[in-house]
Amino acid sequence: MSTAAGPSRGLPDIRALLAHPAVVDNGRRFGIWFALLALMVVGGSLSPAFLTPTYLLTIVAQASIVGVAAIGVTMVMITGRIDVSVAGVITLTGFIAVGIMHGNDKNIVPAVAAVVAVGLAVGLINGYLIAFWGVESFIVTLAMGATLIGVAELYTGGFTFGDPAPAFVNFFAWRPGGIPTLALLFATVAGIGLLLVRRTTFGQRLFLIGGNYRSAYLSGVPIRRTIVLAYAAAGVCAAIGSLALIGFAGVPSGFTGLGLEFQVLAAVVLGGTTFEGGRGGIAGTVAGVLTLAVASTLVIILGFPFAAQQVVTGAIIVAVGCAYAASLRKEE
Amino acid sequence: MEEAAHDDQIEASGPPFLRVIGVRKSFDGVHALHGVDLDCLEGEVHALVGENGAGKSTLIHVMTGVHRPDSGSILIRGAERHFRQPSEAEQAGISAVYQELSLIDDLDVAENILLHREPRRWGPLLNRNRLYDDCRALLKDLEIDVDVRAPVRSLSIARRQLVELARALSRSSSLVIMDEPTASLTIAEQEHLFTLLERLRKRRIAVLYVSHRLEEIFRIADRVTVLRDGAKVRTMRVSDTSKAELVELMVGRSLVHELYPQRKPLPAPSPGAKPALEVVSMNSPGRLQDVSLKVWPGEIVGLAGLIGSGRSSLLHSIFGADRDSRGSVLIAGREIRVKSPRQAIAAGMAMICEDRKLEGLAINLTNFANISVTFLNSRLGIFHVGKARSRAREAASRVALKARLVDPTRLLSGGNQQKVVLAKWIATKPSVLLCDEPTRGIDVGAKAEIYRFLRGLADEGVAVLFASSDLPEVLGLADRILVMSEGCLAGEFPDAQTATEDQIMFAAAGVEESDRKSEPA
Amino acid sequence: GSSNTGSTGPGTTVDPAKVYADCQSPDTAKATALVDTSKFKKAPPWKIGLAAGYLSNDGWIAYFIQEIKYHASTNPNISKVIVTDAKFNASKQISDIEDLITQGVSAIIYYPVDQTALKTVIDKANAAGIATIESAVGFTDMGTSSVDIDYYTLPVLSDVHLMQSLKGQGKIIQVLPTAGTVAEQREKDALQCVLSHYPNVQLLAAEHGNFNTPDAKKVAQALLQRFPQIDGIASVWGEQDLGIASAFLAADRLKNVTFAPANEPNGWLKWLIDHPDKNNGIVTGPVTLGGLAVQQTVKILNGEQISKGVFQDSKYIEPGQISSIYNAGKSDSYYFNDMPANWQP
Amino acid sequence: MSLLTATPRGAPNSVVRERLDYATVVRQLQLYGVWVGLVVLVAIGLTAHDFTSAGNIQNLLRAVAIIGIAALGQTFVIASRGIDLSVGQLMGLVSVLAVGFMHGDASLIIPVVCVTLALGVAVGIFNGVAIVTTGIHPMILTFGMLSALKGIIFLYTDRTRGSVPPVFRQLDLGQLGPLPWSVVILGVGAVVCWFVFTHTTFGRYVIAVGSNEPNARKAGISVGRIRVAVYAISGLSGAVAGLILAARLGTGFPLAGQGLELSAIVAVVLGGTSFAGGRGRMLGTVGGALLLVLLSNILNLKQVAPYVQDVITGMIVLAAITLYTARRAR
Ligand SMILES: Nc1ncnc2c1ncn2[C@@H]1O[C@H](COP(=O)(O)OP(=O)(O)OP(=O)(O)O)[C@@H](O)[C@H]1O
Ligand SMILES: Nc1ncnc2c1ncn2[C@@H]1O[C@H](COP(=O)(O)OP(=O)(O)OP(=O)(O)O)[C@@H](O)[C@H]1O
Ligand SMILES: [Mg+2]
Ligand SMILES: [Mg+2]
Repeated sequence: MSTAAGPSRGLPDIRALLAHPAVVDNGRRFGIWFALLALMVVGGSLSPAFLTPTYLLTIVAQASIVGVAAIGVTMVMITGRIDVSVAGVITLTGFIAVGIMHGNDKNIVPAVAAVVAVGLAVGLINGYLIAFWGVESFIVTLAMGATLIGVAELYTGGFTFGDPAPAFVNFFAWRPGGIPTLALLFATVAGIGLLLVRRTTFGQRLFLIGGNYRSAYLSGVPIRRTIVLAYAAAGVCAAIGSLALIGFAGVPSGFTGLGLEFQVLAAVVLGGTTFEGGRGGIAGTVAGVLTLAVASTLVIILGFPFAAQQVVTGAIIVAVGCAYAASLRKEE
Repeated sequence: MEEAAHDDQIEASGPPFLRVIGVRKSFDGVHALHGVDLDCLEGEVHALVGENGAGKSTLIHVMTGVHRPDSGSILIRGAERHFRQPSEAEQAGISAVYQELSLIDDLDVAENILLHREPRRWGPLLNRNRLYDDCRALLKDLEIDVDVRAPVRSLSIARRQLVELARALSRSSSLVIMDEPTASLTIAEQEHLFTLLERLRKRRIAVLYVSHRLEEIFRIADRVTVLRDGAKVRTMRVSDTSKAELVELMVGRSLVHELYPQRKPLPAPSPGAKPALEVVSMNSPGRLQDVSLKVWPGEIVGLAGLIGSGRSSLLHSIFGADRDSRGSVLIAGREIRVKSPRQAIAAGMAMICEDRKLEGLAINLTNFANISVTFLNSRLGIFHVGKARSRAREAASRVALKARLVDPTRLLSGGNQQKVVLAKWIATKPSVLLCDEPTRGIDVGAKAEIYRFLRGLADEGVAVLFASSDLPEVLGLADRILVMSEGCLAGEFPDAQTATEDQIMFAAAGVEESDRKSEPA
Repeated sequence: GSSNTGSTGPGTTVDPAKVYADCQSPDTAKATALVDTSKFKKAPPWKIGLAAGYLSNDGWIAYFIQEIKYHASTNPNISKVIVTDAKFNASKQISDIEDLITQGVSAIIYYPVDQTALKTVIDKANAAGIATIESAVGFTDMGTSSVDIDYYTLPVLSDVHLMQSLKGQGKIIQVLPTAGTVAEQREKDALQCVLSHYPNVQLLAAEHGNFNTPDAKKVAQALLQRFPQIDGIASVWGEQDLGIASAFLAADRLKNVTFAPANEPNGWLKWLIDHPDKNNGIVTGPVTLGGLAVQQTVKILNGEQISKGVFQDSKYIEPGQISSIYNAGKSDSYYFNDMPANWQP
Repeated sequence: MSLLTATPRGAPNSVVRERLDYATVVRQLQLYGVWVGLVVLVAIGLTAHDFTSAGNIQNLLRAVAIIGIAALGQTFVIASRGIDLSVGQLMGLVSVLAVGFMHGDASLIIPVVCVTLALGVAVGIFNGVAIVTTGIHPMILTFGMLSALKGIIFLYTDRTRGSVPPVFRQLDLGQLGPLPWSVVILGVGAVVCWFVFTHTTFGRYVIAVGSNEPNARKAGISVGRIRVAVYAISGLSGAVAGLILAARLGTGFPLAGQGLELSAIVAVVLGGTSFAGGRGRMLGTVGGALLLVLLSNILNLKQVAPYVQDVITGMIVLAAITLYTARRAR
């Protein structure tokens, strides 16, 4: 025939190799891990102590707040929806937790139960509105977050009353075998998340819904129930994140959770879970969370000013997001 | 190839308006076109025929810049052109009515017809008065009766098709491409279209006309090109060929019935027997009117009709996927509540949807995920991957899926994708199988396999109700044929083997038996 | 004022008094100007507007507002306090104050999201005969009067104590409140001035702890990693110090570090009492400022002559004395105050 | 007689599908909800003392201008099925830079205005180009941009800095007849945007792209260019809003733009523009911004405690959005 094309100058082989589906696919799946590795290498070369297990675990513990919340949001985002009410949940449940604990070890169990219950309730409401009423998820969870913060203010009247119980604080200050309990908490929640997403019908359904809502519906997947459950999981994870925040700080967390929703979002997206849904997973999110945590530690270690930290975070999100999106587009 | 093209040319007055040479195009490893040649002469109606999935629409997309060919070239009046966008093809004088409607629902009729060519004032300002006046004049000239200010969202499929037609004809193009323009038109509307085509011919405009209805081609076309499996089979003058020859060229075998499995006469249902599926008085506002039907175990019933006649709506309603519909559904004589596909599945129904990518598959997931979707209902919620995998493997092997379970479905050919859909449904062991265009966009080999498979299921006692726009398929596969028109059942052919395409067409296009006599043959 | 007994270590060649004299708040002089308030004099009952720049930030603000409400309630001439919340949105605070003007309040107490941004609307209020009293975020000569903690003097006091404890030698880090706030700016300036007297003290880094515990802890963890030796912490907010302390504890480097005296959230007091070896005293930034603001407002509404600015003194409290303001029955976020029990949250 | 007027038998197909169903109700709500809301609020407002005073009305209008202008640009973006989260920080950056560059010097006004407007457009173009070329989801891209812009603001200044010349402050304080200049700008902007949206080909193309991108492409519309253009418009409107913010504050406050993007988006949605794209209501957007500001004003005048205000506002937005965007999930 005519014009069989193919410019054969330069590096056709490498390009062909890079465009190979397997390479693209794995690059996408593991790219964030490579980024994490690269950051650690940079960190290690700058500060030898950086790569010590103690310090790395400290970073994991730091990241656990965003991390735990991100696990739940990942499930929501696999279905092609979003949850930005995380900060509202963290703030409200934070007040509830210390309010109930009131510095008394006896109250830990009811406090934790109440916190989880509130997270669950918020998740169920979000999920109900989104799954049964078909409300646009971004805007509704945005409004939900704002309302929850209002409720938190109303509940407290602006005061934080109560304290975390000593045993609670001590538990999170504990490092059994050198591993901070917060890191263990993160690992546990991530592990459960991984199991839920990979090994349960619920997890499988998340992908089916995100992959093609219509076909999932027509194949008898209980769409609404699954979406409601995903939001419930996100609510519970956010509530646990709030406990982690109190554990980390050792004091009432007050309004320090504000703005966390976007950190969570950034971590999930860096981990390869797209807005369109049907892709990604918990492992990627864990990598995304750690990458952001290591990056933000690095910029402090490098002595960058606050402003540069912001710019770097933004640039990472833009760069990784664009690269990921471009690789998906090539596939089409 | 060159010679072939010369042979078929009617007049050799300069280069043809458009010539396509050796065009290839593949999607994710599916070769939609491999080396197609075609030319369109001024003042000529050139028909393009081929089975579902032969590559007709893909060829058109390449000609209009929607897709870029992998290789091959397009010549306009002898000069090679590379269209990167539809707008470039449009500037070169090519306009098209695409098979899938390409209107913008949120704009009104006039805005759609003149989209991107609006009359302007002082640069970018929309001249609304002229927009509506021009459109009104245009529609009047074309004798199409649609309100220019009506939002497209509110129009029926047939009206949208007419608007689409008006849009293509409003461009002063040298080549008008029409991809199955009559698929949703009534007989009267079709006739009208043919007079419009006559006008185009007189104005020495080239027309490329795609249709499944061979009679149409013999009425209006000068030449016809047959595509099969993405390759050109032959181009010839219409006057030099016959319907039988075209069919043979399209299907690629002389004996059509080889494609379709043998039908065994069904035993008459015993007095106490219950139909596998019974639908009583199904209604859906704006879509269905009082449809009742029965399908017996082991029977394959074909649903024929024009596009938009309500076949898909009916299947969706039966399957519980249309919340607005009212009516009863009985499975094996027991009335069931179907308010969602979930309930329908639980009652033993399965449904193969019309558009695989939109409704049937999550193409970015693996075959395993897509097949296992229907049996994810283990009690504890724990997903026994091993068990599920063996079940999926079993289903896949039953449909002879030629792909691994771990492959992303996106990488499969259309036929194999359809087998994935089949596999997920047979894994539920349904007693009633609903199929909407079960062989759309897949190659002949895979089609034959699917026909055999459906027949096999029927022989096992499954009741099959399938909708299809491919009349030979309906005639060849079904035991009994129901025809739909405008949301109602418009006819029944109890024995498919004795029905003819013409009879079905007339019933589908909404012409009463009495009118038919007066229609030109 | 404070009195430092003065150490006699080898590095301390500096007299704290000299540093205090040199690092004078830029605001004190201006604050003494007298203001004639006759045009703001009004017959009671008075309605007082309180335009908050933000409410939901930290415990201190909550107690400060409660103090205002309490002291207003004790004055029979004050009929009502109307609170608005700008939520860190400078533009909304302008609207809020406009709304208060519309409602014809007698005087407006406000703490700005951003001082300068409010200038016009404050002038407008004054022109309408409404007195405006800035409070809590730092002296300004804008408006009728300013009732403040001196955000310059407070860190100077704290920093000098730190330098003295370090005996004029060592490496320190500074943990600042939220970037862009007045307190942050003044703290930076104050430390710079103090450091100029202690050439042997090296400022390793300044990072933001945002007035809160978790952020300060994260920052401290990174700084611990970055610098093998940190001798002192310049942070004047107890809530930040709680996070810093917990990071140092976890890294097992608490013993080598000295904390600058910070302010008095109950949790920090408790921590200091629990860790007497780390107890370096505190410098107060009392929430009773709220009461002072109400007093000043009442003076203005009575048409009395006032001085432009009033400062609630920041006091240094010796390590041994801090138990006097610690309240064991209260939560960590409690601030020592002068309200009766039924006004305590 | 036309061949095509013969009414088909049975004819459910040719019935114009404008039944009074759920979707229609939602559409009506989207069209008129914001105005109904405004009427209700005004009625409540009238019971508040001094609500109708000239001073209060002007305050209201001034407060609307900034959000309203940013929301106008956002309307284009949302109608095209995108979103721009970066516009709040862009406003902050523009205001800080404008104030910093002018530094009280009136002769610099014109160059500074030009430069900052160009900056806004440039940021918008960057957003648009990145979205079009890589296919990244606009929410991610513009969120990254938000972080980056915030950082850039703080690189430039970490404290309140500079002042604007008095003439420039007239943008907020000065009046044309009874209307503050900023409101005049909002009004002109709204009319221009409305006009562009409904009376130019560009507006039609934005709808087409938001409604059905592949079909818009088939019709010959350069989808990429339209997308870049809507983000550029959003950038421009963000820059204009940023300049008014600078005039209103009179100083460069680094945190000034924080969160304003969300208010703008809420205003757009309240105004009836659909997140699903293909539909935009410029005047509704202005109504939405007015609604937000009016709500805050009335709650203030009614002396509702701030915490209660937050809950009420949140609930109203939640309810409105639920009603607006609810469709029958299937
Ligand atoms: N965008 C696409 N992505 C992947 N595959 C495609 C795409 N478009 C077409 N194909 C595949 O290319 C082949 C040819 O399809 P095409 O639509 O051109 O057939 P056709 O002849 O127009 O059929 P019909 O008569 O059903 O309209 C089919 O196998 C189809 O699945
Ligand atoms: N969700 C819907 N809302 C409104 N009208 C609809 C909807 N779905 C289908 N219709 C209309 O109902 C009519 C029947 O459409 P349907 O798709 O069932 O026909 P069909 O015969 O299956 O055609 P096709 O060959 O295109 O599948 C059409 O006019 C269509 O426009
Ligand atoms: Mg086709
Ligand atoms: Mg159909």
